[in-house]
Amino acid sequence: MSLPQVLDRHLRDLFGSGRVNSVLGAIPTRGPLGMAQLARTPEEVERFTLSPLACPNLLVHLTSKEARLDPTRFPLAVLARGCETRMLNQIFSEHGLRRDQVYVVGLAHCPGAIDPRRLSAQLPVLRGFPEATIEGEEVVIREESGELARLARTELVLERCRHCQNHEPLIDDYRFDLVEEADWIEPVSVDEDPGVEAIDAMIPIERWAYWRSQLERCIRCHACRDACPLCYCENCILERHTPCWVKRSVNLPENTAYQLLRVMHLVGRCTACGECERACPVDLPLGLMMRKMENLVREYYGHRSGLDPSGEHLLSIFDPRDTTATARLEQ
Amino acid sequence: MLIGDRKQQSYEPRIVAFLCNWCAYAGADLAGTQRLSYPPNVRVIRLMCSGRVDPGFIIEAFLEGADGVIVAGCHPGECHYEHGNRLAERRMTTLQHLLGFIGIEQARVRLAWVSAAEGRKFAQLIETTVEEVRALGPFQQFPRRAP
Amino acid sequence: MNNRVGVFICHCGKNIARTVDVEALRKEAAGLPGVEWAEDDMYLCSDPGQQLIRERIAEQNLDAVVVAACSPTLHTTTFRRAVESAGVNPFRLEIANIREQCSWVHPGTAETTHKAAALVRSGVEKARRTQPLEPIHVGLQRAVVVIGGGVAGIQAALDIAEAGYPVHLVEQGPNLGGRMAQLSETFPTLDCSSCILTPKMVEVSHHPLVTIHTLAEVTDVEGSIGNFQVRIRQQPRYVIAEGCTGCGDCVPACPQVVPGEFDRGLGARKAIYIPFPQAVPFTYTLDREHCLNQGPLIICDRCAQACEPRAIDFDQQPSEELVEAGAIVLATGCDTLPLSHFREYGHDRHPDVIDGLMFERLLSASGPTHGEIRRPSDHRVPKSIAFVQCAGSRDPERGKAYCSQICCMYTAKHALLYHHAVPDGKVYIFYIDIRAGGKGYEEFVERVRAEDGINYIRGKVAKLIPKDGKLEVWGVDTLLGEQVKVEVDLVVLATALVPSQGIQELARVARVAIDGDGFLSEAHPKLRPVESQTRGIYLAGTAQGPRDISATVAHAAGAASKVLGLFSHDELVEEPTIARVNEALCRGCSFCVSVCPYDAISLHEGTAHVNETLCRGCGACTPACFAAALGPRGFEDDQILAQIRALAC
Amino acid sequence: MKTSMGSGSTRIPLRQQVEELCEQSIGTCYQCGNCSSGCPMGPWMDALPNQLIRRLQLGLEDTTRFASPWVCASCFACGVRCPKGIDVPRVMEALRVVGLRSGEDHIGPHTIEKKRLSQLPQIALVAHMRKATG
Amino acid sequence: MTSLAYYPGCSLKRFASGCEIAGLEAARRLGIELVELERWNCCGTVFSMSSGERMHHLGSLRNLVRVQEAGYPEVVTMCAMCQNTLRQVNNEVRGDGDSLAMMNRFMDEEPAYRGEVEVLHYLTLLDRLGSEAIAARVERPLTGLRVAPYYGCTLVRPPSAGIDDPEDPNIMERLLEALGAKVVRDPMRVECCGAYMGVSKPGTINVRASAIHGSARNSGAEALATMCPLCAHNLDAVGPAPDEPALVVFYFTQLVALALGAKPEQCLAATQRVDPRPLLSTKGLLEEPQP
Repeated sequence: MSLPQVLDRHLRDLFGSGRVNSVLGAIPTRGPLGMAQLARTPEEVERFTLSPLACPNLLVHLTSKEARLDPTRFPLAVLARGCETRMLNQIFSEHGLRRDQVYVVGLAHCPGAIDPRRLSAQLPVLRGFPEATIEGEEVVIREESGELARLARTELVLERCRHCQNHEPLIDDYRFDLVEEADWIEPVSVDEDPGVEAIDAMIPIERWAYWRSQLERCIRCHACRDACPLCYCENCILERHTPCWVKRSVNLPENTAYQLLRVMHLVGRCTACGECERACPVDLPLGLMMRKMENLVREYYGHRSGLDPSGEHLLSIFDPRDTTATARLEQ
Repeated sequence: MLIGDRKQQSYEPRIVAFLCNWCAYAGADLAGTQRLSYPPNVRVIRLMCSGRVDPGFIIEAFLEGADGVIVAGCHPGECHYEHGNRLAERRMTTLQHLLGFIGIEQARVRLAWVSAAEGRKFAQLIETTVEEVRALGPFQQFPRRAP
Repeated sequence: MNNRVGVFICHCGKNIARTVDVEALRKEAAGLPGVEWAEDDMYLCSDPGQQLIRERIAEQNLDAVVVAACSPTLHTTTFRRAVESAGVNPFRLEIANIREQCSWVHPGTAETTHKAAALVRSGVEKARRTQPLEPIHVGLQRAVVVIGGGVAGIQAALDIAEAGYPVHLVEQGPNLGGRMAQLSETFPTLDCSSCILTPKMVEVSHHPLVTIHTLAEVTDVEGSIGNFQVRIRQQPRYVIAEGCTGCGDCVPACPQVVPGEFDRGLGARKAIYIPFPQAVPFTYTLDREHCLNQGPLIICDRCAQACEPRAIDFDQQPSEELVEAGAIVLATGCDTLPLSHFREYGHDRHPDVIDGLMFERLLSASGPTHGEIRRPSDHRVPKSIAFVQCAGSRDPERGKAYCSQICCMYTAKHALLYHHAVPDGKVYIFYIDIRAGGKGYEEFVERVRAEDGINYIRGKVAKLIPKDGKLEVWGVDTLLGEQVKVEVDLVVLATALVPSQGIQELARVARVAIDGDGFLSEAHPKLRPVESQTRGIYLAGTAQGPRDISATVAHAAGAASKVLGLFSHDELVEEPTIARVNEALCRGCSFCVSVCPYDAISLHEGTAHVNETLCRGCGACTPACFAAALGPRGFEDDQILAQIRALAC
Repeated sequence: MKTSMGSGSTRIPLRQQVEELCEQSIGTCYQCGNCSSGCPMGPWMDALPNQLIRRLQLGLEDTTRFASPWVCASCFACGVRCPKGIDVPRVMEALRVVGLRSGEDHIGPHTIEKKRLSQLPQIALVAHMRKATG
Repeated sequence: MTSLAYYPGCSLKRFASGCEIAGLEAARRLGIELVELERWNCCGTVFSMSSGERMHHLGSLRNLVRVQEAGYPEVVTMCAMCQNTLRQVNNEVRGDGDSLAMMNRFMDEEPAYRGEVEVLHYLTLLDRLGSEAIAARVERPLTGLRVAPYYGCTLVRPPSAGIDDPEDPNIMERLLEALGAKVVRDPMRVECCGAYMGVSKPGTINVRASAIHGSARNSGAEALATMCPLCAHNLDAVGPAPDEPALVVFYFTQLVALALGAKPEQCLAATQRVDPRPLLSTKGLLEEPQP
């Protein structure tokens, strides 16, 4: 289950040449999902896997508090798929990290990443870490005893993969094809987003009823904030006393304020990777808000975060042609 | 206590308005010197520029009991600080859509351009906003204190 | 937090008291947390009112003050002085506007008093959280750069130098003088233009505090009011200024004959030349563009041979100089609409269709015809002239929409001077409306109108047809209602005034605004005509819009007085409500850098730094920063959130 | 010739009717006379173009009495040269249309002798009939 | 041999036939075949300008529909008035979808006009070929012939339908230089010839003609060149007062055909009052072109 030979030797050379101090990748676990792992020595490299089942949240380990407290891990190599390189671009454009601190191993021809929850929902009987491959529009799960299941790709992959526009890495220092060039077929990218469209179709009272039922369940554990590679403020204002934007109590008003402020701080930066929703212990549909805002800024301002490593922040600039609320109101 | 409990009387919407010092605030003053009249539901906070308005202020206003919020600045191209109003436009538009997505009627947050010479327009802005918010009823979504 | 706040409520006579229950408001304010004292008074802005505040501050040991009265735009400074004289920092004063935005616009109901109470509460909450702020003192370079060596630049330079401050006068051309030097006589007094300009030019060239840079351009302006860094690029003159005695021996030696720009192409000059006899500095200039020696290769040195003091140096190189200045005066003057613009008058086909400035050169004693009016085609004295007013002015469709103000006057002058030179000459002036609003102007025009042989015909000229050596003018007399066709020897177009060449580039470099027609935009058309919208940069003369010489001199003197006002302080005192960065919280994400309209924020080793002289305190950077690491003093987040809480309930 | 300013006729005022027909704002003309000075048919006009526009500005109803619009060759010289951008030929056309709509034709095929009819090219006849008949 | 749709217009078939014959011949020699539309009708000159007179534009619109039916992207016309009317109608319907829709509905039996046809004047077509290409094909250069181009009004005004600058056009000057003629730039070349006023007020045309001929003669011209049948009629057939000398009035196409080597009979139709032959013979332009 270890890395292909070519990639394995390349990563070891990176250590050997002193180009990097550590390599960030995914390793299999006992269950049908992967876990982020920071390899500090060449030997640990062989524990990595490229299985579509093992696609944990890697990039948070670049900007998290631990990363800031452990500068020795840089320069760091990361095995990054297309969507992850888009997030890297956004981090570079915000000077969260310098480009020279990260050696990007671009994983090209990415067929998608399997959502462990969706997989275990469809195959409750699954045990251990099976061998899983994505061939075209199908996911094939195999065990020693042979093929266990063949399921539809769009049913199993992460939400971000269903809408993915970046099957190829945007930036890379080294490129490795996950699927051979010969049998690479561009996966189908789905435009409709039933979750968001359902809410858009509602009238305000229904919408609030839906979100009220969700936000009441929030326990303010900050998992969503801590899982987001873009939330790396020293002293987050959602926790600050003076001035106090959000009070400590866990109730609907404060929870709503908390989520609204968090989303407003991510508008124009978030790449809708969905890690906040994945990390939420009470399964709040946070991804809906993120994808709604990503669609909005694209539709209104033609902005897609993470495409230009030196891009300006959406809310720091303006364009005279902005079609906005005021323009419509004034008509 | 002087502050009557609003709910007993007929519902009078509470509107918080962030006015930019050079244009909207001066427009409001002009409405005063012209002795126009408009409903007293609006409470004004003076800022140097509409670009200073943080989306968090709007959320705080709703939390603290406001039923509607107005952000008024200079007309595009006339901002005293060149483009503060253009920045406010993007911030307020994105906030309006986020609030709308979770069920806050977009008419509760209103962005408008009022120049220092438009006293009458300011008075009309207040009247229409108060009427629209009155039609929407009190803000019940997530006030800190029950309305 | 300041917990000894004093609230002072003003009746403003009846203006507030009529609809706001001041007594109830006072009781309400007295009960607010943090409020130590609450009082009301008939007229707080009066001296007794101020005295009352001073006494209460001392008596009750107050640490912050809220004045509930009229709009802050009226008396903020007066109340700040009163508070300061009683020992409280002036920025611990907050004004609640309960007149323009409350008592005047609402009926006398309880709800109006509730609103007033809320506004007072909001004022108190903010006052409790104000920090003592000291105005920011910024060093001030007491030197000025005046760009443009015409009469406007000279006047501004002289006024400022007379007050004892160094001036750098930067002129694009080889010599000072600008448009005025090209004129013959001036209206309405018919003073000879060079007779009144030359003394000023000499005075400015000898003034110890004025450094003159000719053949020089400003290529870059950095910094802000009080501390500009101006880069001046000096083009080579190829004549050593100190050496040249102005003897002119080099001119006959030079083989290259070139059309003279100063004479608007009517006269010729040599490659080495001086534009006019009274030029200041009186140094010759070698125009390498037309000189036989192109580039480093020297094939003809006749002028050098003829130059006895050996003052000609073909190898001079352009040089640059960085000048520190506290203020800049833009006096770049104006130009006229090019004649090629008038296709229906066929200028490019007929040399005898000229513009007003060319006619001035014909009238000028130092001009190509030494003051004799001779037409360019065959140098004969014209027996009849047609003057066409509003050529390109008041013509939104094909020219400029505005009126150039001076053409009615200089055309009348031209007609009079021509009448003196050629008494039996016939003059036709085609006009729409004569505009002679200055002092003695209307009288001057009436005097010209009365001369025999000068005919004022009200109607615009449609076309000029060259016809056997003359020009047939297709006009109309709208007063008679008849078409008029006149054959004349010479046609003078009173062309529209337009901004001078290169103003666009200079405005971009100096970051000043220009209006739709290319003139420099003033801060306020009525109240601040000599200031640009950029602090520290002032406007003088026709660069800001068409005006005659007397208005230009007054305008330039106005600009100079603004500069002197600025320099009268030993340092700049800036409003302290500018942004301040909390380095600990700053993530170095540079979102604030791109948002600032004044480029006042820059990144130093990964943290934001605010340039205190550039920041104007607009606060646009604060919402852009998620870490809430910076904000304008006086409008901090905690103050505004407290105000929201006070108002929203 | 007594001229009455905007007499109380029931028809919509002439100026408004002309402005609707030619979609030009008569008020912007500041009577500079540029249209009249360059008009090739000026010598045969009983009122120059700028005078007609002046009469329309004053709302004089008898402006349609003038023959100038019928001498206008719609050669567009005035339209191109007007500093205020008024399409003067369209104003003249509007005056003609007002005249035509009140039933008076300004040329009739019967009024031209047979011999000349044969000499005139169709382009002249068609153009003139189109302009001068309702 | 490129082929383009050609709309002749009424006058070129009878009164100004000289212009058409020479124009078609010259085009052929320049490798352009002008294919006359099978069905065409009057262009409805002069374009009626007042609002609400849409029905007067139907004539032109039908012609544009014919061109659209024939599948040509462009239509060439030689007559200045046809070009002006067709282009003004084309501009108007393109700019105003509602009026196009209304007129399409009104012409219910005709296919709807989509607004894609370009109206091209013969001179613009030659100008597009470029002076070098034309000069290369000249067999009988018009050396020594002093010609004053005369544009009139509808070729250059209003600007939205003009083929060159309304005050200072140069298109005919460029072409004449390519043909080797001596160009005379006369300031009266854009002043009106009196147009259709000759029908109701004949006297006006003589006055206008004498002004135009006088000015051209004054500028040293021997002949005028125009592309408008009405100007040709007014300047040649009517001409200045009988006692005044009158210049020869060519159709521009006649000069082009002559220079490209066509036989004189082909391009000099008999309708010209002032016979051009004496002038041409003095310039040696009637002989066969030397190879």
